[in-house]
Amino acid sequence: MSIDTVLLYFFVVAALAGGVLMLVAQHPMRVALALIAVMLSLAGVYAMLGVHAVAVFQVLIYVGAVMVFMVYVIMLLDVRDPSFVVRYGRLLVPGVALGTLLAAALGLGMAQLRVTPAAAGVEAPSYLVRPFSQEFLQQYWLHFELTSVLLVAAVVAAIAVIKSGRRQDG
Amino acid sequence: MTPTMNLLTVIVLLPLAGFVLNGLLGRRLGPTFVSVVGCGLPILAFLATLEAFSTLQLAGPDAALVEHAYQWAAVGNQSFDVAFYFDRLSAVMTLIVTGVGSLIHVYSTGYMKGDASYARYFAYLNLFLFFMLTLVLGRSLLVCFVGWEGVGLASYLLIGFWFEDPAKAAAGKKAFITNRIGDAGFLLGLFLLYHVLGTLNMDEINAAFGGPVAPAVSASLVGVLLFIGATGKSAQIPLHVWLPDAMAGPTPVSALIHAATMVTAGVYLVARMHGIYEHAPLASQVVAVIGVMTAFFAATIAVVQTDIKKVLAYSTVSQLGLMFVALGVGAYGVAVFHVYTHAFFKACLFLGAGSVIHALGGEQDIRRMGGLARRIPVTFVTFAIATAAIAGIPPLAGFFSKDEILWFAFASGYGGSTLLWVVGSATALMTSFYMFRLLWLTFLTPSRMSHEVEHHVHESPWSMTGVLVVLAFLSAVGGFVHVPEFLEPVLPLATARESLEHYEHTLVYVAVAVAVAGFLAATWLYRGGLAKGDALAARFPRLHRMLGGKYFIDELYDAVLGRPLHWVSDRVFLRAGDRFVIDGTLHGLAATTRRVAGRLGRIETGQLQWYVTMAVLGIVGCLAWVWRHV
Amino acid sequence: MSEPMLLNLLLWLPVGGIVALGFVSKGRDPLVRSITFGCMLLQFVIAAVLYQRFDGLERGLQFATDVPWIASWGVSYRIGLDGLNVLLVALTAFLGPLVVMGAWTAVQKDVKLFHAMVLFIQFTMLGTFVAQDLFLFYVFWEAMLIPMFLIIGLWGGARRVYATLKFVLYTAFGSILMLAALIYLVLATQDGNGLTFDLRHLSGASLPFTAQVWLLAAFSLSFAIKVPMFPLHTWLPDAHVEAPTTGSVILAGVLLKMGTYGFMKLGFPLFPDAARAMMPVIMTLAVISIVYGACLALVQDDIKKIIAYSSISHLGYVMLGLASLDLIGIQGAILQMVSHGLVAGGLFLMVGMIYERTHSRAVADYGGLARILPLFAVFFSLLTLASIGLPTTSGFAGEFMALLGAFNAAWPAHLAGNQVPLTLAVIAVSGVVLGALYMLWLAQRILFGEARAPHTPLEDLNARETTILVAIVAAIFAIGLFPGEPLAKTELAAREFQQRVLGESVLLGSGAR
Amino acid sequence: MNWTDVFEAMLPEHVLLAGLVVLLCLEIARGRPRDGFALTFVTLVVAAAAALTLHTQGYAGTPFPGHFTITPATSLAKFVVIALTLPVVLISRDDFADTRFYVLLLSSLYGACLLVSSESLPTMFLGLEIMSMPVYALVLLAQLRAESAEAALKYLVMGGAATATFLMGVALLYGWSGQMSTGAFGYALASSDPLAVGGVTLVVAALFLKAAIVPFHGWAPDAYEGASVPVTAFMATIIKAGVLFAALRLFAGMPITRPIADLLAVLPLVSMVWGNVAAIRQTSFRRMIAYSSIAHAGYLFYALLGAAPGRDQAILFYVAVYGIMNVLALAMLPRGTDDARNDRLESLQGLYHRHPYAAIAIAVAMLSLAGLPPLPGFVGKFLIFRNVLAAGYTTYAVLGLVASYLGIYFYLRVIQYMFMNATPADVPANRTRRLAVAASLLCLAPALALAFFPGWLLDRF
Amino acid sequence: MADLQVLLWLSFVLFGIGLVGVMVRRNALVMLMCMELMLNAVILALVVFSLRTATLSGTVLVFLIFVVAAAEIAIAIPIVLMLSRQKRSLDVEGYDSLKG
Repeated sequence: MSIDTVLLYFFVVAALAGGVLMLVAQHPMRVALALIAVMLSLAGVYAMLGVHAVAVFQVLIYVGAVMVFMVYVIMLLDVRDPSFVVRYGRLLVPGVALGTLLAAALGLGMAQLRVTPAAAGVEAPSYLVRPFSQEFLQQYWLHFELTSVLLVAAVVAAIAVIKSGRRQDG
Repeated sequence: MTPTMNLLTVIVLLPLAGFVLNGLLGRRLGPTFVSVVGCGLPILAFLATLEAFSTLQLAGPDAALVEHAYQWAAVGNQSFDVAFYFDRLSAVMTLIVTGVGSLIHVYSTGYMKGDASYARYFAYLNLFLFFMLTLVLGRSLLVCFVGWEGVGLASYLLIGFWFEDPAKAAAGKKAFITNRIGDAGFLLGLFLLYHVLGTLNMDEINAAFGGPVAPAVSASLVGVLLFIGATGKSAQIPLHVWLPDAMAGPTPVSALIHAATMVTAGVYLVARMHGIYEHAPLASQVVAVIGVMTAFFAATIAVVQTDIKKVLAYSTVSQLGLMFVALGVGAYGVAVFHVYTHAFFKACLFLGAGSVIHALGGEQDIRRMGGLARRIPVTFVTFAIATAAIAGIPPLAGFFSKDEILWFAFASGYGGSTLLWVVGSATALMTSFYMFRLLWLTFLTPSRMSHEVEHHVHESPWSMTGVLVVLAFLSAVGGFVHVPEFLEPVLPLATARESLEHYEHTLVYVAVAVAVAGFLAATWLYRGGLAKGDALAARFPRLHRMLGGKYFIDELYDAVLGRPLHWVSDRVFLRAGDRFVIDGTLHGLAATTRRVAGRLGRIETGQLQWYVTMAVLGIVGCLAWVWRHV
Repeated sequence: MSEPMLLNLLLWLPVGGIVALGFVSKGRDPLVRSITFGCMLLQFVIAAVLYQRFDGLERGLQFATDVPWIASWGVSYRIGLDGLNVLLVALTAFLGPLVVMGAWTAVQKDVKLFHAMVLFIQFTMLGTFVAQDLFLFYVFWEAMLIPMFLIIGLWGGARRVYATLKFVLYTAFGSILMLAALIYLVLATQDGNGLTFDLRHLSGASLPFTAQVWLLAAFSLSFAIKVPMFPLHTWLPDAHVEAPTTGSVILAGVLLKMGTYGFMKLGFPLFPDAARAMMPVIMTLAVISIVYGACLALVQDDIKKIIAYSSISHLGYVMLGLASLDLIGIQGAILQMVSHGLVAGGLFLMVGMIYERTHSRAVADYGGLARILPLFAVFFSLLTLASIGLPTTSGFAGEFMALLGAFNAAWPAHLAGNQVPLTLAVIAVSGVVLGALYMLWLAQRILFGEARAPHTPLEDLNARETTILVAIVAAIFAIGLFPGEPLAKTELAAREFQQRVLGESVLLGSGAR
Repeated sequence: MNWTDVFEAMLPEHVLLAGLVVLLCLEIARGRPRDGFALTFVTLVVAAAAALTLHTQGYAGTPFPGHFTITPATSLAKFVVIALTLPVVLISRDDFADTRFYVLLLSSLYGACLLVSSESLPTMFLGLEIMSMPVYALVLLAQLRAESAEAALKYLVMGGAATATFLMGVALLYGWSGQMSTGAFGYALASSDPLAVGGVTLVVAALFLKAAIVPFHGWAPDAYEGASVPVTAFMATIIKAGVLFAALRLFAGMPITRPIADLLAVLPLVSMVWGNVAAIRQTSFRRMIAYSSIAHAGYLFYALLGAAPGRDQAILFYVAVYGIMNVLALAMLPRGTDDARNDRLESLQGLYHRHPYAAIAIAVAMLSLAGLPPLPGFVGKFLIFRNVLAAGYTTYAVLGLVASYLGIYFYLRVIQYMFMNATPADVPANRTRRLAVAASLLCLAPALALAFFPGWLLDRF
Repeated sequence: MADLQVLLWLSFVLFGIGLVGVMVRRNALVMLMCMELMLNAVILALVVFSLRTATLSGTVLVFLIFVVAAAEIAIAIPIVLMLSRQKRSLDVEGYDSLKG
């Protein structure tokens, strides 16, 4: 049992723990931190698997951008809100049951198939940044462009929402 | 068969023209026009009939004139034709219809003078003649049926002529409905004949049944079915109930339709279809029995009636019964003979009664009459003659026909029996009794009229009395024309059983004796007025009530048919069936849908997390299902 | 003008009328009325010409048009006259102008929409009759709901919304299943060269027995609702009572015939084997309808309801005649359809006329009208007599032949030991009595007795109303006295129908096994 | 790769994009209100024309092999989607002052176009997102009523869940086949490998979520009611169309077998019944339309049961007709300051006597949605059930028809309100708006055309 | 090399947890974060499969997901903020003024 494996499993457990923590933590801030933990440990997993590109961007985009934004928002909201003190809605039991059922369904569905790395015959591509970027910009540059459209739309949408929110107040 | 120049069609159409003219223009052009058209055209028809009759005579005894008017409808190779058929039987009937018809039209001009709907009256009367002629002249049962229903309509209209009185309108409806019941039977018989023989022409049907190969249908069944029709039209048990009520109509109508012509249509039909009955002993038996029962019971009722027209009505029913007895025992000619004599004296009686009512300003109850003999002599004399005739006093017309009927009832080789004869004679006895009772109470006994009525009494105009005289004369001498022989070629007579030949004369004497006995009884009871009669009635109260109530047949029918029908229709069909079961189910479904809709609305709680949960539920469900069935 | 064009003109004229109405400015009601009336009249003329030129001895369609419509699934605009529909087309076109005249003064609200709807429904009804393509037929059949929904719902009585929804939902349910069956049928009869909705092709095809039964059941449901046959009739009284006069006339006059026509044109010929098997059921239902309708008419106290239920009873005769599968019976059924169209239509028009004067349809409110409104009474009694099938009226011709047909079918069965048909026939014949009973009772109650009306004085029928009624009565007697003329046009088609349905089965009438 | 090829092939998308950019520049340059309207309208017209010409030329090509493909069919679909947006834009003018609305509209439309001709799952994923994301904002943009934001959130969360589900499905498919092309989905239909089946199921579930099939429909009524009328129209037509076309791309011509067929038969059937029944009791017009759209989504997915060529035909025709009629109905609604009030069904009472034209137009729409001939809705219904029957699902077809029967009632109820009920006393007087009328004409003309000559559209397959 | 099976399961579990969070947590922001968690689970699955199938397109999709996730949050947060201002609360169960 190599050190890699130990680390990998460490990260797996960490991610799992973080997930569970997200459910049980009361204050959104804690939840946010738990989510960050999950993301980081997942990044670790990716790194362990050698998919460095993903690992890097996971940290940069997700933790770096998204979660920071999120934490910021949480901080500027007041804490006396009922949803801060009462954790769960009335659908706790069925919700949990269904969630487990879903995970179980997926898991059991996959039970019999063994997911293993590609057979030795196939030369596995390297997941380093360079080859990845090449692939991306050769095969998927349409999508690359499309993401820009998406982002534009998103930005406009966000602005529109905020503006209309103002209009509503004032 | 000899062709003619559309004479028969003309005969039929003349009254129709009268109907149209009077119906459309009558009200504008006034009573004189109406009277001229209304009487003129029937008389023309009568003359035309004579013309046709002479042609027929030349053509030979068993000849027949046939006229094909037009093809009503054709389906496949089969065709329904409107054709007219004129042999000696139809000749006699046509003569009666047009002849007596014309007379009564004339009479009506006097009787109905000044009535608000004079034109309408004559229009209806002409319409009736039209249909009646269609009935007797029609060659095919279909045409006959057209006339058959048509006369029903006419009688409906005329009975309800004074429709403001609900009772009269109701009477008309009752007549029509009762007839319809009979007609249903008629129709069935007609269908059956058509289905088996493929034709509706009466002559061909008769021929078919007479033919070497018997048709593939039991003659008795057909016979009975047709006879059901006859019972409706000719007011035989059990469908006799309408005729007495029909007296609601104007008296000339009662004379024409409900005495002389229409009610005898049943007799005509059976006689016309004799080809069937000759081969249907069973059916004939039924006819005879029904006939004799009707005759007897009607007579018993007539004995206690106090309404002058009701008495005559029941006597008509009973006479018709006698005719059916004759038909039942195969003496078709004799039946027609009685139709013929009966037409005269019964018409005379009704018109006389009309004259009386006319004189008394509408009074119809014989208990409030009497002593009219001197006040309205012509009416009295004619009425007396007719009474004698119907009572069967020789040598008047009624005597001959009735005597022959009784003789055949007794001796016919085709179902004659002593029992028939006994009951028949009893009927004759009662007939003579109640007729003379009527005569006494109306004309001879001291007056029981209220004062102002008595004051108004006057003899009717010549247009009425003249007609009375003519009819009285006919009912006196009519009997000497021996119709049965005349009809022999077309209507074979049943042969009497040799074993009984020698009774013939005895029976004649018995018949006379019966008539006289009736006369004497009536005289003894009623020449002093009502007292004795009432006393007698008081002696047997229940019997009297029963007879007075006409055996409560109407009430029975209402209880057995009328009310249940309404009850079922209303309670079972309408409330239970339509409203409760059918609509109830539908409304129930609708309500359920709305309730479900409400439930579904409540599922849409507005809780975002619930929506997510539903979705997840869906996903899990899908996955589970798919993986179970993959 | 070429003859097919003539038929197309007849069909599309109402649409033209609607377009024309579109240009009429608001509030010019007289113009609206005259345009509509003009359309109808012209249509009637065209129909008369077509009827005259129609040759009863010629097989197949006449004045036929056949243009591909939706090529990719073999739907085409395929119309034409044949023996089965020629009379109904004539009837529809005949009633058209009368309906408009009848509504001349009665309708004052939303006149334009009203007349547009009347034209629309005329269009759909004619289309249903002349369509020779299953898809086209269904389109017209179903489209008819829309104008009727509005006519009842907008200009109807107090409970009009309930009535009209009931009518539409009832009918739509039937046609939904018919749609399924229709698609199934077309797919099942699909052959090498793709789908087709051509009725000639379809009625030539032969399906397995069970399939036939299911399909016929689906079609029958829809037709039986329209007829209506017991126990699917409860929409009719409500619809009739709540509908405005025009609605009732159209309903009774033409719409109900669409059901019987459907049976005759589609139901039986498309699925002959199943039809033979189901005959006893249909016959029974028909006879039940006859008696049931009559009995219910007996206990109604609303004039319109009485006539409505009488329609149920009369159409029972039609179904009986058809189900007899006897030539005379079929012919009688066709005749009875036309006759009922005239009689019931006329009666409803008359009810409308009196209602316009007194705003009451309750039998109890009237009495002795023969004294107050003599002319009205004359026509009403004439129509009454026609309705009870008195000889010389069209009612008699139809009923007589239908019953005769039923009997012709029943007797052999009886000889063969199957008593059911005979019993039914006998009951049907005695239904005649009931018919007389309720109609005469109605006449007695409103025409006779002492004079009584919601408010007097009432003016008698005016020239316009008289014209309408004269036309109808004339037609009634024309058919009653000379039925041979129309029957000659339908006979060939009737025989083809009979042969198609009977197929090989020789046992006439005992279609049951 | 050939640039001109790319240019021609994606012409409609490019036009939309260009319009979008120009709008943005305008916005940034000087935020003059209303600029957007005319420009957007022109953009849409040009784009539609482009799509139509591509279709009529029978242009076929793959500018981005394995990701993006153009065929006459896809061009036609694009044309339909873009053309449907025209009336929406027309009726939107009164509610939306700023260009943002149009930018969002165009970008969403752009996404829909992507979906129509996407050939790889990533493209489809981006298409879905580009299509839906602006709509989250659109829902609360008008701010005519307080609930808009809530509606937006619900829509967004459900949409997010849908995205996640879709991606998970894609992941499984990818794990099974190792490729990202829509073809993978097609093959997966045939396979019984748990990965494949699971992936297919999740993707289908995601589509159901987006198209609001029971039980994934929770968001639809709230979103429709909360959004403003034009946005509702947009959601009910374009979004649904996009999703359905995406489904067509995925199932492209592949036969559907059990157990997936069960999903595609049962859940749509349920949503037909559910939608039609639940609509009966609604008092808000848009909410009623939402439920009706749930039912119609059911019909649309039903069509997938049919065999390949008829399937596309049916769905395209149905989407077109259904969209036209929805927009028509919503365009003619009485509009005014008080949205919540105008949205009540009661406010329609006696509409015929106030605005006959509007009433008749709405009536036409309702009857067509109810699927009564001679209106085109009937042809659509006919097509779908013909396919279902042809595919041998007789029972399902009959049940579906009966379910569609349930719907008739509430459509008729609207007509009853408009024609048969008296105008309530306090109904807000609102003028008929010229643009709305124009929009309605834009809908009525093709509606009538399709009613009398459905072949015009049908025979293009 | 480690057993990818476990990682796949992990991704499923995280996906489940994310869903549960969306279903049960009352705080709107927490809901959003749970959705992010779901996306992360998907990413994990994609990576696993891209290793399994020895192709890169999976990882490419991951990048697209990053973008989308960011965009989603960018729109979601303002909406939530608006709501919290409107309703004076982040409690999702309070957002039920549209129903029926």
